[in-house]
Amino acid sequence: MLTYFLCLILFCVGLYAVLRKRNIIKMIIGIVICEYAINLFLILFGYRMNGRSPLYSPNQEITSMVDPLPQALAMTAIVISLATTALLVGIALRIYEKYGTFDITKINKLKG
Amino acid sequence: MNQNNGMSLIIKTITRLLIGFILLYGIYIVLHGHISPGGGFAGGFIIALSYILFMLAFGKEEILKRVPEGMISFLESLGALMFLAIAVLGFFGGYFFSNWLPKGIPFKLLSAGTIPVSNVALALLEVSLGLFGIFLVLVLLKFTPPKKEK
Amino acid sequence: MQFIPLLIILPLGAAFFISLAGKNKDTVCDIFSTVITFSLFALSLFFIFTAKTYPGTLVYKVGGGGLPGGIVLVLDGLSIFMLTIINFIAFIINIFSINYMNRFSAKYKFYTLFMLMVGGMNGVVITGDIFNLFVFYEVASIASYALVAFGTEKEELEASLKYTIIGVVGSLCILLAIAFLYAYTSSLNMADISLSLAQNNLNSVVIFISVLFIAGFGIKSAIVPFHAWLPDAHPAAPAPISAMLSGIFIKSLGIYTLCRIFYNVFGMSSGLSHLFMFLGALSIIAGGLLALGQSDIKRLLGYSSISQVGYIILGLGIGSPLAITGALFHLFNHSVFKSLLFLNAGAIEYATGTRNLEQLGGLRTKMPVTSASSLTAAMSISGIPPFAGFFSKLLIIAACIKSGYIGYGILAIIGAIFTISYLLKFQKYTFFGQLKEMNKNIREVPIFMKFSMVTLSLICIFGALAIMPKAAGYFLKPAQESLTRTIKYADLTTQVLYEK
Amino acid sequence: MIEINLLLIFIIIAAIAAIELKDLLSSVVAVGVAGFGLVISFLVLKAPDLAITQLVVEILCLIILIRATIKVDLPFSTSGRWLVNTIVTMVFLAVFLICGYKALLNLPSFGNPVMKTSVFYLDETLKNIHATNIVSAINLNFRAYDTLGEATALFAAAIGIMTILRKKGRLTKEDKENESK
Repeated sequence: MLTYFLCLILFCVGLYAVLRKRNIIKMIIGIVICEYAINLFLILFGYRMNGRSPLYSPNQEITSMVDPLPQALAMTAIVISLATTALLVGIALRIYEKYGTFDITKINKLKG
Repeated sequence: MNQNNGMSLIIKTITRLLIGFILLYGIYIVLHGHISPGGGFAGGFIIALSYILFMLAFGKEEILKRVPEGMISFLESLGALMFLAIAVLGFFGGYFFSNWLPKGIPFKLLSAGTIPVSNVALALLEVSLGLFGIFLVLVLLKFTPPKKEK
Repeated sequence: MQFIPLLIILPLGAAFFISLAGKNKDTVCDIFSTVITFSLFALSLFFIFTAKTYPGTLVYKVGGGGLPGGIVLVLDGLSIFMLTIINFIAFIINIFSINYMNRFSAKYKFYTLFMLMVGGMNGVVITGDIFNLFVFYEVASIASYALVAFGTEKEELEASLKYTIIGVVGSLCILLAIAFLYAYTSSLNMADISLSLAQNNLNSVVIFISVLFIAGFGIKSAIVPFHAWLPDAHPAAPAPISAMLSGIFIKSLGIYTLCRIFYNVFGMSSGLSHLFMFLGALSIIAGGLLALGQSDIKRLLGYSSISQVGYIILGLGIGSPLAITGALFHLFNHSVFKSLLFLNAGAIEYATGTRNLEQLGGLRTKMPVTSASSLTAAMSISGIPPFAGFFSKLLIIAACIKSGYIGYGILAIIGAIFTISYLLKFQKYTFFGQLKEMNKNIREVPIFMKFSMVTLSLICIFGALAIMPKAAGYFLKPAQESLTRTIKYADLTTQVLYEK
Repeated sequence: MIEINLLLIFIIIAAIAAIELKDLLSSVVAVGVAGFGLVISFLVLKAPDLAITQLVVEILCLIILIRATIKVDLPFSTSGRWLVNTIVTMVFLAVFLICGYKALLNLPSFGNPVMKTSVFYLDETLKNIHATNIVSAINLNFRAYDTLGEATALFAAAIGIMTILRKKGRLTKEDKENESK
């Protein structure tokens, strides 16, 4: 239970950065940390005590393996998060080029 | 090659020696995705990272000469189209995405039906995305940001 | 049955193909994407009739795997209803963009992203697997993040950044909820999850997951506390994309998913339905009030979208069959007339180069087609009797009163008054009054733009026929039934799956 | 499983450092530290596929982020209502944590997953698919449709970045004339 709770704290650390920081790169870092926490959650939910990794090897009895499905889901989630992060960095750099800053309090063409 | 671009001679020499091994390792990971840990995603990125090493050692001009932008987006579309084609060919097995190739013997390289082929398609996509990351970095940093007051 | 995967294969294949071979061949891209969107529309019409002759739910097993391990595609009444709307509006908008997108560079990239967005939305609507829903949700979202910044000007980039960050936080909420759901039920198929949730009592896990889902999908459907991205993202995007976002994007990714999860998977509880009604009423009033103060056409329409989505959420919250019919009918109407209004705004911008209400006026004589179609849409949205919008609002308000929520009914009526006033403002400042000096020599927009606007306004006029009992039997009734029979969804799906 | 708790604490410290450090380059490096901590925890939790993928993705992410921030120095602005906003955020996060904790209490305890669906994969993979890496088999055979969506998401991101990077978004009159010539 402690393990799950620590993972939830990690998620909150990332969420804090997204909600509170006023710098685009810091917000992206917050999002990345949130994604770490979620991937770790998936793997923790699938872990079986004293389990084996989900790989067969020749000439060996199959004993208790950890849950392979969350690992597959986390793989998908990692790649999708990479895609969103890359897109965000692209937008952020383009904004830096136009405005000369990463500070979102100074980027205020739009109101409301 | 221009000696003035990129890093020092030692790094360039080592890079030239290493890059082949990194590429080979990436290809190994891709092709053995259904037998050992790894697969198309990881292997594709490893191949792309070898190019990043190349860029860091030799500078931007060299890599832009070898891998132009058009080729990257061509590879990207080709990888995606190939994966979709594998999926559509599954109709031969009766269903979208069915695994219709012969399954082979377990623990051999040519086994598990369409999985190795899909791995290759995914690897193409990943390689191009990795290269694309380089492109992102290169093109954007050519812009000079406007001067700040402070 | 065998044709269900085509709904995904066609748009994705088109996207990959256009990006591979479409560079500098704008005309080929135009024709190709129009053909694709039209065949998607024809395919969804085909499914309407197939589902009628085929009792129950259409189920397709991807890869032939079946339930425990594989992914299944499920087409029930609601999915087919959403599919038809999505593909019809996408087809019309595609025709509109043939002329409109000539103002921008790299048209083939626009078509690629457009096709990816359509594919993503189709994927969300037809899937029966919750993680697969998330994946296609991300595909559509990523395409829309990029499309909002298509013009690459300062405002557009800023709007896109704001939208992307809020959207990614929403996606994180959804992914976390899916992880918890998997840990709790050890399944990803929605029908299966629904069955195993029905065996357990309501406890803190289910509440936590529900809150995460409401936050995540609420961000996409722009219900009031989560609406901050919409008034920026809609004006910044090119007009066809604004129409797309407002007309179908927020509905298929926001409202459809909310319906599916809370009606078919979790099952509505009374607390949830009160929350929905409260949020809906809040959106109606807040969106309407904020829309009154705007001077940018697209911003006004954006706030109006928030307000109209409030009606749909209110209707869904009440939960009686009458209210759900009203809400779904309003969803259909709203996607037609709001896309039409955004296309009108695009046409005005195309002709005059501005969207500011204070610089417009008297365009009625110069742009007769735009003016007439916009008047039709405005009358329909504000609920003038013979138009479709009247019936849907009437159904929702009547359902409010019938179920005993008089207060919400009054709020909905006040919202309708707001709607009339801001649309009157839009009509008066744009098409009536004195023609400004700078707009003396504008011309009506090109033929394809006219065609799509006229088609949509015809739907506005004759849309009311969809509620006639005979037509509703094909279109609205199956959708409404798939929501009201809560547990039926799971039963039907699993029944079909285990039969073969 | 004391080691996984220790690793998590290490990751949390790195994450806090990453969001609180004043220098952007240092904070990107701190994210890298957290990411490598994550790779090791994946290895400890018996997920080698994921560890490899995360490692490689991490490196690519770091390179992009470092190159993005290397020349940038930033003044950090603290607006007037800094204290109020921070307190509000903290209270929100505290409520979130408490609710999350209550929810976690009802989940199956750590180390004992339900594995209703996964038994199917464990049985089928070697028997019918003849693959030995189960995660690969799930990704590319049983749930290959997901992987199609994931590949499409990557493709969309790449096309999206290329779209955003265009030098000129709108065509002016002169551009159109040049084109028609």
